[in-house]
Amino acid sequence: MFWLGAEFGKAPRLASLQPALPPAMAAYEDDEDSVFPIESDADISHARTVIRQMCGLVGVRGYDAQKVVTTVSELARNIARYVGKGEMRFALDTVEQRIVIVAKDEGPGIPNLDEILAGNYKSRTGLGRGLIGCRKLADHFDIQTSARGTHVRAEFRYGK
Amino acid sequence: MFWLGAEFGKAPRLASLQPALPPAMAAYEDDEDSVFPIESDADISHARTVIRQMCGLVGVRGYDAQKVVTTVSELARNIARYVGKGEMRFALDTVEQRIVIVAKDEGPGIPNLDEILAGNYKSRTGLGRGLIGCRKLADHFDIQTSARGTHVRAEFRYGK
Amino acid sequence: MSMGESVTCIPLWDCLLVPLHGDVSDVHADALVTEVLERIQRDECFGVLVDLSGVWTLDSYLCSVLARLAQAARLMGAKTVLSGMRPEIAMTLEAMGIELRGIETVATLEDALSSMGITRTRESNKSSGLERLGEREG
Amino acid sequence: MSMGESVTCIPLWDCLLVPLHGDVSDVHADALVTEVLERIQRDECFGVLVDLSGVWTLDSYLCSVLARLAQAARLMGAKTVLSGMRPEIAMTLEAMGIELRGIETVATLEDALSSMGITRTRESNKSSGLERLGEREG
Ligand SMILES: Nc1ncnc2c1ncn2[C@@H]1O[C@H](COP(=O)(O)OP(=O)(O)O)[C@@H](O)[C@H]1O
Ligand SMILES: Nc1ncnc2c1ncn2[C@@H]1O[C@H](COP(=O)(O)OP(=O)(O)O)[C@@H](O)[C@H]1O
Repeated sequence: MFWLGAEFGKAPRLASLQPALPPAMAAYEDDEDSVFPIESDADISHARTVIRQMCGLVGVRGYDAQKVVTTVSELARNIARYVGKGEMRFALDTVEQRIVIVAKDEGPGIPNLDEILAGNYKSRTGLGRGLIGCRKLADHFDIQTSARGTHVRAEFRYGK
Repeated sequence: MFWLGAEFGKAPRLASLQPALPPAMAAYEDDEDSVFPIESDADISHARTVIRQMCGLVGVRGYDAQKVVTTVSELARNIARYVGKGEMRFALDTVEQRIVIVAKDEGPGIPNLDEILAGNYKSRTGLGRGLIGCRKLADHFDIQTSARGTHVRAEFRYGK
Repeated sequence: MSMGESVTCIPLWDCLLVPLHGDVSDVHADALVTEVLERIQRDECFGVLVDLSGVWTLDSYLCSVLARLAQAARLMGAKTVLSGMRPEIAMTLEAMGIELRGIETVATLEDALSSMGITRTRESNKSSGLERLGEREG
Repeated sequence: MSMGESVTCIPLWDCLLVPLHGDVSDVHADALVTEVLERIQRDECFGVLVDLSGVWTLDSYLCSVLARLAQAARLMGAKTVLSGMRPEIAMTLEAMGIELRGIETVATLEDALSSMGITRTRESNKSSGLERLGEREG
């Protein structure tokens, strides 16, 4: 699994399984600098652009790419808007053929998560469909939230 | 005179004349990093964007701004295309109320400059109207070229 | 759509054509609303045609901005129509449960103009059978 | 127009509307030619409407690209019209001695469509006197 981010890129358990990386991806592997800090509007755009290029590199296009890019967009905006700062990491798991998105912040958490994911939430800032939407788009979606922050993980299968 | 570039920013002769800079310009003053290296297509776009913002800062708009931005565009492209690398500097002379553009490269020079500036040149890469066009747009235009490189200086008056 | 890029609004008959393109940042989306509403007033437009052909992604925020724009334009007497949404974007919004209620959405810019009551008058100067006259009066 | 941004081409009747915006890099300008020519063939267009309303600067290179585009499009049977050039850009090109010979240039997108032989048919649903029927058949 090739994480576009330091913490994950070093996971030894998967290292031996790694097949050849597409050249443009190799630069990200084990690279401490490739965590994407999310604070500003420009960071959100940048995150979308990076994941869009990453999808292109592994031949993920059309609806499959839209699902991934839209998820990144929603999660990045939530960090910038509701917390102010946090980070995202993108990984390509060429063995399991999945794209993994992680969004992490140390904000106040989402106390009414259940209500939001039940679809009953009326947002004052947007449509209130971001998190529930990501959960519907992703093949696997996991969110941990507490007063110490929020950690979201979304996985998308690719290939046949 | 406030040069957006190291070499000129230090000119002691003018230092005592300097009035207060607009805040956004102050960052450029005496800053070694504010020379703009020109190599790639993105550098040309960046140069245009910077000079456009600089025009905006001193209230130069409309046709007056177009003349300056277009000149930067032509000179930057010539460096990137015909030499491969070089640099540009932009200066704001708030005393004389002029914007000064300098483009410098260490390329092969322009042996047929006279023909070009006479308007008789047929370009294979463009319209052949770049240099002659800049000379017409600028209030003052000066070009030095030799086998050791090309140095262009264009000045534009602003204010009433 | 990089920083500082301004909103492109093209006047067309009494409508305003707004082609969006590439990555639409939140700052750009917000600027879009202000610019379009100002132009509706200044140019006395009765229609806003937002074309999405060139857009990379529509997420929940951009949808909420477009809904807000349409709502405000309506109060100023102008109708908003979205055109050119690519199928993969429509599928994504559908999967997320985003409905864009209250904004008319059509396939092509041609349909958008048609929905404003504008259809073309022309002598076909190419292969025949391409005429579309008076179809769908808005 | 940041790196990687693709060219927006909006089909409109049998024409292709190409709105340019912001800073048009040389790479983008070159991509524009390829994309538009491919679309002319694919969509069987007879007209290319390049709208310059949103463009920041037109310099000699972009002009040469537009001339090249118009020339190639003509060989494919399509006519190119430029619309929306702001006065300060026109003045700059004039001062530089750039003529854009061989490309029709009109004020508005409406005029560009008109030059393609397309005018609007509509029942005015607002203040009267705004009709423009059959003006300038192309
Ligand atoms: N990372 C986060 N930290 C704290 N609160 C969050 C975070 N993400 C979302 N929220 C809260 O959850 C709500 C729902 O978010 P979302 O489903 O993305 O819809 P919207 O952003 O349109 O309101 C937000 O309005 C916000 O109050
Ligand atoms: N900095 C430079 N170094 C070397 N040659 C140059 C330089 N700038 C311009 N030239 C030469 O001068 C010619 C005319 O340049 P210009 O007037 O800008 O028109 P164009 O770029 O359209 O040909 C170019 O074709 C090129 O051969």
